[in-house]
Amino acid sequence: MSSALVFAWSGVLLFGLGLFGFIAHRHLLRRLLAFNIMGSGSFLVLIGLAQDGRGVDHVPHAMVITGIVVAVASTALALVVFRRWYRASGRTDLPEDT
Amino acid sequence: MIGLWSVPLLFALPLALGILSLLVTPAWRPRLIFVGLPLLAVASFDVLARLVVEGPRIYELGGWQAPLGINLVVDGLAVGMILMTTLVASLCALYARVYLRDYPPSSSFFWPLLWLLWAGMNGIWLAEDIFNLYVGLEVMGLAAVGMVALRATPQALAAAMRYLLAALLGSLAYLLGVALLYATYGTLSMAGLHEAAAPNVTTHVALALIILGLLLKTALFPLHAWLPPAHGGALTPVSALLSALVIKASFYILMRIWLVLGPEVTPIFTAQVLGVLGAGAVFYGGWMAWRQHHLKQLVAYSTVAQIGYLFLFFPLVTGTGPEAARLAWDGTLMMLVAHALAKAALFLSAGNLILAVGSTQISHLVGISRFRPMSLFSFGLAGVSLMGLPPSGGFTGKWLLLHSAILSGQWWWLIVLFLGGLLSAAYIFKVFRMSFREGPQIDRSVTPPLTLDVTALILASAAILIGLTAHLPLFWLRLGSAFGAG
Amino acid sequence: MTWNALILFGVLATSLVASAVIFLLAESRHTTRSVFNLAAAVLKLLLVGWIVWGVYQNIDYEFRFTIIEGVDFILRADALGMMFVGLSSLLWLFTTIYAIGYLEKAPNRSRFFGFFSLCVASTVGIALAGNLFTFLLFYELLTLSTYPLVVHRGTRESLRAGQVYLYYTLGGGALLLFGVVALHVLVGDTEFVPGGVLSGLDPSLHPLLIGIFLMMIIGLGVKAALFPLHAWLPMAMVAPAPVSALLHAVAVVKAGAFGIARLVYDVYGIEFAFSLGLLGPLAVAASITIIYGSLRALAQDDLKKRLAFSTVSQVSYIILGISLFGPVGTLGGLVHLLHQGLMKITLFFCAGNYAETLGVHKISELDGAGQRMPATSVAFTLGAFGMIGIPPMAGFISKWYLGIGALEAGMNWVLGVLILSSLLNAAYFLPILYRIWFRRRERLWCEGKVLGRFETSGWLLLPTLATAAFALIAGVLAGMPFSPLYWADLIVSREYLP
Amino acid sequence: MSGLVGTTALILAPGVPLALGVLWGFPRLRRHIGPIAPWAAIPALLLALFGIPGETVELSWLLFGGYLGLTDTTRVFLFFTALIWFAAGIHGRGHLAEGDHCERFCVFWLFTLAGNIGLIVALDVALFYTSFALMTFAAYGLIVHDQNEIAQRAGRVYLVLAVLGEALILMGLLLAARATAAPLLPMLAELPQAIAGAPERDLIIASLWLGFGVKAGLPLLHFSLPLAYGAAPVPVAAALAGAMIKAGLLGWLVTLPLGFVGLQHWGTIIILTGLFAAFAAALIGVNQKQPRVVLAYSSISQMGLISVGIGAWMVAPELGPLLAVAITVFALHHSLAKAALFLGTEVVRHRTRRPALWLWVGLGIPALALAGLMPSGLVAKASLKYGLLANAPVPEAWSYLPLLLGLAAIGTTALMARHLWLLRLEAGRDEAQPTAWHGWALITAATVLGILLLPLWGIEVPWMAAAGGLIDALWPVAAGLVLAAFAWRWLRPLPIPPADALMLLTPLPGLALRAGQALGVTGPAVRRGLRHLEAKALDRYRRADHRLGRFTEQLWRRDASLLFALLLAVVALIGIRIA
Amino acid sequence: MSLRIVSAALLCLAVTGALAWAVLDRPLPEENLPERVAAAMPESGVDHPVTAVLLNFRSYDTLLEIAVLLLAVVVALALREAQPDRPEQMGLENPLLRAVMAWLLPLILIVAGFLLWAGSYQPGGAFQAGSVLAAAGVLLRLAGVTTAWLDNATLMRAGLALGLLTFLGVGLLVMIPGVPFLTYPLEYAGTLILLIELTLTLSIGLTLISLFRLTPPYADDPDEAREQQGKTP
Repeated sequence: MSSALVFAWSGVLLFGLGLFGFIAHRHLLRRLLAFNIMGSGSFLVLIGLAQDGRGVDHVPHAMVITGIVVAVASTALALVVFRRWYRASGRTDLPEDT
Repeated sequence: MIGLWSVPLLFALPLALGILSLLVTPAWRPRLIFVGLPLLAVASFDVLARLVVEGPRIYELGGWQAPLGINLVVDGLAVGMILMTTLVASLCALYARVYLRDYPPSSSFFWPLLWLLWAGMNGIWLAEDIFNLYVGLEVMGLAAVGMVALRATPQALAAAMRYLLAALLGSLAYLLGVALLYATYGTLSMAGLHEAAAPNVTTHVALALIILGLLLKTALFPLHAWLPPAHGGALTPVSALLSALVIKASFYILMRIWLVLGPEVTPIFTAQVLGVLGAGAVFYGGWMAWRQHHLKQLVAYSTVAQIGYLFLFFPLVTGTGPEAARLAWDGTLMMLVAHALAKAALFLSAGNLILAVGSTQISHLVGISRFRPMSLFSFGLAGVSLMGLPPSGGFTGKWLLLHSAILSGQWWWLIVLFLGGLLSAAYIFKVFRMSFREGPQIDRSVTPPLTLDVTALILASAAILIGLTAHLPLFWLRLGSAFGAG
Repeated sequence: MTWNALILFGVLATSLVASAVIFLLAESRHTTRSVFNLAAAVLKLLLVGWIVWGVYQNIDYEFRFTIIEGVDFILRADALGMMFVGLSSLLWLFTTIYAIGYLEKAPNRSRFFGFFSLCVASTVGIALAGNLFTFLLFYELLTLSTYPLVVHRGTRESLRAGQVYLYYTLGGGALLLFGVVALHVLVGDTEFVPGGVLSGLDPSLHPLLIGIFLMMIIGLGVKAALFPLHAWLPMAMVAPAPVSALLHAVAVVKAGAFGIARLVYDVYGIEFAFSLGLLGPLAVAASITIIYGSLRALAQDDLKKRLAFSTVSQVSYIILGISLFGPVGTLGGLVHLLHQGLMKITLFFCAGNYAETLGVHKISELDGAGQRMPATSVAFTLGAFGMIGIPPMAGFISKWYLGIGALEAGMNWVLGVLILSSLLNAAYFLPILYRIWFRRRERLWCEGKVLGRFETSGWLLLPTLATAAFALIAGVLAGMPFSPLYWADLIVSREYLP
Repeated sequence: MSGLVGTTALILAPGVPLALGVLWGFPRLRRHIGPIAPWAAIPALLLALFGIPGETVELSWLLFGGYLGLTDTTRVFLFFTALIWFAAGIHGRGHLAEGDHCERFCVFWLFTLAGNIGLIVALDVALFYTSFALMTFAAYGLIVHDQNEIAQRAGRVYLVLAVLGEALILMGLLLAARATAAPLLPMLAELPQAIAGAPERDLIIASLWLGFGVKAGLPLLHFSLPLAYGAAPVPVAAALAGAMIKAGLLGWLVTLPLGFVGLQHWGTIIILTGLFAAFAAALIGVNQKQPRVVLAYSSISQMGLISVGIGAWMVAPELGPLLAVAITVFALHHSLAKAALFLGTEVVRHRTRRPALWLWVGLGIPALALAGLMPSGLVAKASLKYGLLANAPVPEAWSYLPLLLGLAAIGTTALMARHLWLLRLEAGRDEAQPTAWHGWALITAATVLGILLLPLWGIEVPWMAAAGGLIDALWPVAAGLVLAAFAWRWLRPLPIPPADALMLLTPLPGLALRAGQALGVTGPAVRRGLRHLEAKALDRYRRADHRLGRFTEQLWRRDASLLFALLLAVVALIGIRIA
Repeated sequence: MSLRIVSAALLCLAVTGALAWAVLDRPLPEENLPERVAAAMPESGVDHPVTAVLLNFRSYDTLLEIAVLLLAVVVALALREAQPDRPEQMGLENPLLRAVMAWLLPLILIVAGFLLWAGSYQPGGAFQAGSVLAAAGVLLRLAGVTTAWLDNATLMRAGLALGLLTFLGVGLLVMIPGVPFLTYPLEYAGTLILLIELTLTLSIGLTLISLFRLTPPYADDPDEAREQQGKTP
C-alpha cells in the first residue's frame, strides 16, 4: 500500500463524508461546507492518484488549482445567494425541505 | 486548421461581450446584441460552412496536441449544437431586449450572464477534453444559476439555491469521475480515452459518477426536483434559455462520453436503467405537467418529461445493431434540437400569454384565443412538436426513435413514446381548452410588443420546419461521428 | 421541379396560403376574408379540375422531397386520391359559402376560417399523400386543425366534445404511427402502389402484418367512427353546422375511410389482404357499425345527433365496400365515399338552416318546417332518400354496387346487413320527413332575424341546394362520364389491373 | 308509331309527369301545373294504345344505363294504368288544382304517376326499381293527404310495409342481378332465367314474392290496403286499387321465374296463399263497415285469385301461355272495375240531381263484373279456370280448383253486395263536386266498354268454355246474393277492424326503436355509471392525486441528494459487478 | 436517527466502498503524460511545470476558470442591485487593528508579489497571489479603512475585467501569425504569461474582495427584509 493510495483513500473517505453531510444537513451553510469537503476529497483523489511509480504528474496539480478556483467561485456564489435568501426569508434551509 | 478564427471566436466573443457589458451602463447592455449576434451568427455559419466543405477537424488550442494540451472538436454534432445555440439564444436575446424593459435596472445583469452562459455552452459543445468540460459546465451552470436568481425574490433565490446545490453536487461527482478516468488512462482527451478505454472497476465507477453527475444537471427524473422551480420561476427569456439549451449541455456531454467509452465499456444494463429513468421522466413529468395550475410550471414540467425521451438514446444505441444505433442517434438529436426550439418557443409564448392576461394561472386564460391568437398560435405550433405530431421536429425525432426501437426489438420503449405523446397532448390541450372557452366579450388583455410574438413564432416555426427538412441537419450532425458513414 | 409537381403543390398551397392569410387578417376584415376564401376555393377547384383531367389521361403528377433518409414527403395524384380531392375541394367551396352565411356576426371568425382552410389543406394532403408517412403527416394535422373548429363555440359542452375528440383521435393517431413505423421498418418507404407492397414479404412475417393491420385499422377506424371507436362523432356535433358538415362529409370521417382504402388497396393490396384473411373481420366490424349506428340514430331526438349517428352508420358502408373482395364491392365503397359526402353535407346544411332560421334543433320541433322552408326541406328530403338508398338518389347506386359486390365476394350475409340497414335508415329518416311535410306547426316559429328574401339567407340556401342537386345528379346521371360512379370505375380498373 | 315518334313516346310517358313534377319546384309555375296534372297520363295512354311492343330506348346516362320499352304484357298494364290515372285525375281535379294543400297533392300525384308509368315501361332492373320506389314513396304523400288521425295511421302502416317491401325487393333484385350475365346492368327480361338458375333461388323468389306482395296485398302484408284505401282521397284510392296494386302483380310477372321447371313447391305455396287470401279477405271484408274498406278486401281477395294463376304457372310451366293471358285479362278487368267502384263511392256520396237509377246501374255493372257475371268477368274467370284445367299433367288436387274458385266468387258477390249496401247508406250525404262525375263517368264507360269488348279481345279462350263458364259463374253469384240477403236480414257484422291482424304486429316497428334506445341507453348507462363512480372516486382521486403529487414532489425535492446517492451507489455497484 | 439518515449513511458507505475499490483497482495508465509535460517544458516559456500546465498547455481551462470567478461577481453585483443593502456599518473601530494593518499591509503585498513571481519556477502563481491580495482587502475592510477606489464602481469593474480581458486579448492577438488561439510565440511566452499572471492576480484579488463586499451584511434583519418582501410579492 503506497502513500498515494493513502491520499486517494482519504480523498474517497472525505468525499463519502461530504456526501453524507450534504444529504443529512438542511442548513445551507453546512451543506456548503459538506460540498467543500467533497471537493477536497475529489482533489485529494486527483493528487493522490497522480503519483504512480513513474514520478510526479503535474497536470493534476494544475487541475486541482483550477478546481479550487472554481470551487471558491462556486462557494462564493452560493454564499451570496444564501445570504440573500436568508435576508429575504430568514431561513437557513430551503423551503419544502423540512 | 490555420485561419479557423471562427472557432475560438465562438467562445471568446461572448466572453468579451460579457466583460464589455459589465463595463458599460445598464442602458447600453442590451444594445451590445446588435454587435454580438451578427458576429456570432457569422462565426457559427462559417464553422458550419467549413465543416461541410472541409470536413470535421480538431482544433489544438495553444498549439499543443491532445494529451498535453486541450483540443476542440469541430464535428457535426458540435457544430449542430452551436447553430442551435446561436438560433435559440439570439432569439431569446431579441425577446429579452424588449421583455426586460419593464423590469428594474438590476435585470440588465441578464446581459453579461447571457454572454457568459453562451460562452460556456459553446465551450462545452466544442470541448474534447473531459476536464475542460468540467470547467465549461461550471461556467454555464453558474451563469444559469445567476440568471435564475436574477429577480432576487425569495422564490427566485430559493430556486437558484436549489439549482446551485444540484449543479455543484453534479459537478463534483463529474469531477471525481474525471479524476478516476485520468488516473486510469493518463489522458483527458476523448480521443485518447476512446482508444484506451477498457472495462474495469475504476472505469465503471468513474462512469457511474459521471453519469450521475450529469443526470443531476440534466434533471432526469427522479433528480429533476430543482428544475421546475428554477425554470418555471425565472424570467421568461431565462426560462427559455435554460430549458432549451442549458440542460442539453449536460446531456450532450453524457452522450459524448458514452460513445467515447464505446460499447465495450458502457454496460447494457446501465443503458436500460437510463432508459427506464427516461421513461419515468416521460410519465411523471407528463403527469405533473398536467396537474399544474401555473402556465410556466406546466411548461417546466413538460421539460422534465421531454428530457426523458432523450435518454432512450442509451438503451437504443447500446448493444444494438448499427442501423438501430444510427436511427437512435438521429432520433435523439432530432428530439434534442426540436425540443430546444419548441421549448424556447413554448416558454416565450407562455410568457406572452402571461403578459397578456397578467396572471400565471392557466385558469385565467379563459377566452384568450379570441384576443391573442398569435401568442396562442406559437404556443400551439410548439405544442405540436412537443406532442410529437407531424409535421414537426418532435415527430421526426419520435419517428426515428420508434424506428430504432422496433429495429432493435425493444418494443417496450414504444409504449413510452406512445403514452408520452398522449400525456403531452393532455397538458398542451389543457391550456388550449381554457383558451378556447368563451369568456368575457371585452378584450381586457394587454397586447405584448410585436417582437415578443414574432420571436416566439419564429422559434415555433423553426421547430416545425426542422421536421420537414430533417435530412439536412441530420446529415450535418452525423459528420465526424461514428454514424457518419451510414 | 416540373410544372406538374407545382400544380399539385398548388392544390395544397391554395388552402394553406388562404389559412395563413386569414390568420393574419384582422378580425374585422370580413369582406376581405370572404373574398379571399372564396377565391382560394374556386382556384383550388380549377386546379383540381385540371389535374383530374390530367389523371384521366394518365399523366403523372408527383411532388417529392426527402425529409429524412429513406422517408420522403410525396404528393402524388392518382385516381383514388383525386376522387377525394375533388370531393373535398368541391365541398370546401360550398361549405365556405355556407359558413360565411352561417357565422355572420359571430365572433372569432378569423380563427374559424383559418383553421377551416387548414383543415381542408390537410384533407387534400391526405388525399394526395403518396406514401404512408405523408399520409400520417396530414392525418395528424387534420386532428389538430379540426380541434379548434370542434370547440369553436367555447361552451362547456363543446370543450368536452373537443376533449373526447382528442382522446380518440390522438390515441388512434399514435397507434397509426406505430403501424406506419413498423411497416417502414419492414419494407422501407411505404409508397402507395396499386396492388400493395407487402405481398412479397416472408410468410413468417404474416402474423406480424396482421397485427399491424389491426393496429392501423384501429388508428384509422377512430376517425372513420368504426364501432366501438365512434363515440366522439356524435359528441362533436356540438360544433357549428358548417363544421359538422365538413367533419361528417369530407374531412375527418372520410379521412379515416380513405385511409382504410389506401391501406387495403395500396399498402397491403386487396388480394394480399384477402389472402391474410383480413377482409372478413373488417366487413364484420363495418357491418356491426352500420347496424349499431342506425339503431342509435333511431333513438335520437336532436336532429344533428341523429345525423351524426347516421354518419357512423353510413361511413361504414365505405369500409364495407373496401372489405369486399372484388371490383364491384370496391366500386360500391369508393363511390359511396363521394355519395355519402354529398348527401350528408346536404343534410347537415339543412339542419343548420333549420337551426339558424327557425331556431329548431330537435326533430320533434320540426313539424311543418316544409311549409316554412320548402327549398331546404326538399334538399333534406333528397338527402334523406339518398341515405336510405331510395333510387334514383346517389345512395342507391352505392347500395346496389355494394350488394352486388358482396354477392360476388361470396359474403351473402352482407346483403342482409344492407337490407336491414336500409330499413333502419328509413325508420329514422322517414319520420323526420313526415314531420317536415305532413305535420302542421302548432306554434309560431321563433325567428330571430330576417335573413334575406328567400326562406333563409342566400348564403345558406345556395350551397344546400347545390349539394342536394349534386347528390341527385350523382345518382340519376351515374352513367355519365366523370360522374362519381364513372370515376370510381376508373379507379377500380386501375387498381385491379395494374 | 315507330322510330323517333316511338322513342319520344316512350320517354314522354313517364317523362311528362316527371317533368311536371320537377317544374312544380318553381313556385311561379306551380299555379299552372295543377290544372294540367290530370292530363299528365295522356302520353302514357297514347303510348299504350299506339305503341309497338318490342321497341326500346336506351338512356345510357341514366343510373347504370336505362332501357325503356314495351312488351305485350306491359302494354296492357300501361293501358289500364294510364286510363285509371287519367280518370282518377279527372275525378280528382279538385284535389289537384284547388283546396287544402292542393299543391302538395299535385306534386305527389305527378311523381306517383311518373313512377307507376315508369316501372311499366322500364326494361332494366334499376329503372324498374327506381320507378317502383318513386311510386311507392310518392304515394305516401297522397295517402296521408287528409292529415287526419286515420290517414296518418294508414300512412304509417303503408310506409312501414312499403319500406319493408322495397327492402325485400332490393334484396331479391340484387341476388337475382348477381345471377345474370351483367350484374351491374341487368335487364328485367333476363331475371327469370337467372333466378331459376341461381343458387339462392328460393331466397330470391321468397323476397320478390313477399316484396311485391306488399303492393299486391299478400296476406299479412296487406294491412296498408284497407287502411290506405279507406283513408286516402277517393281518386288516390282508385289509383291505388286500380293501378298501383297491379304494379305488384307486374313485379311478380316480370321477375319471378314463371315457366321454369322445378318450382312446384313455390307454386303450391303461392296457390295456397292465394286461396287463403281469396277466402279470408272475403270473410273479413263482409264484416267491414266502410264501403272502401270492403272494396280493399275485395281487392285482396281478387289478387289472391290472380296469385292462384301465378302459382299454377309455376307448378305447371306448360300452361304458361294460357295463364299469362288469363292473368293479364283478369288484371285488366279487375283494375277497371275496381277503379270504377272506387270513383263511384265519391259520386254516390254527393247529393245530385241526376237520376239515381243510372247511378246505381253504373255502380252495379262493375260490381257484377267483379263477381264474374258480366262478360269480362266471365272471360277473366273462365280463362283462369280454363288455363288451370288445360290438358296438362297437373296435380290431382287441382280438380278442386274450379270448386274453390266458385266458392271464392260467392265471397266476391257477398262483398259486392255488402259494398253496394253500405254505399246506399252513405248516399247523398255530401255536396256534389261536379268534376268527380267526369272521372267516374269516364272510367265507368271504359269499364262497360271493356266488359263488353274484352271477350272479343281475349280470343284465346274458346267460347265453349266461356259458355260453360257462364253456368259455372251463375251459381256462385246466386249463392252469394242469397247469402247476402240472408246476412242482411239476420246477421250483424263482426267487429273486425279495417286492418284485421295488424295489432298483432304493431309492436314490431316500435321494437326497433326500442332496440336503438336500449343501445343508446347502454352507452350512457355505462357512462352514467362510470360518471357516478367517477364523481365518487373523483374527489378521493383528486385528494389522493394532490397528496401523491405533493408527496412525490417533496420526495424528489427534499431527498434529491439522497436519491442521487442511491442511484450513484446502484449504478456504481452495477458497474463493478459487470466489470 | 431517522430512517433517512441511516439510509443516507449506508448509501454513502456503499459509495465510499465503491470508490475505494475503484481507487484500489486502478490500472496504471499506458499514457505517460508527465513525460510529455517534461518534454514540452522548454517550449512553455516557464520553468515550473504546474504553471506551464496552467498557463500554457491548459491555459484554456484557466481562461474559463477566470470566467467562473467573474461570473460569481456578476451574480453578486446583480443581486446587490436587485436587493439593495443599507449603507454599510462594517468594520471594527479598533486602533490596534489599524496599527497592525499599517505594518501588515506592505508585507502582504510583498508576499503576493513574491508568490506571483515565484510561480514561474516553483509552486506559486496568480491565484495564490490574488488570494493573498484579497486577504489584504478583507483585512482592510474589517479594519474599517475606507478606500475610495474600492467603492468606485467603474474602476472596480475595470479591475475585475482586466485579467480576463488581457488573457483573451493575448489569446486572440497571438493568432495573428496564423496559429491557434492562445499559442504564444516561443520567444515571448514567458513575458506574456507573466503579463497575464500579473493582471490575473489583480483581478482575482479584486474579485474575491468584491465577493466579500457584495454579500449582505450579517446584521441585516431578516424579519425586516421579509416584511419588505411581503409588500412586493
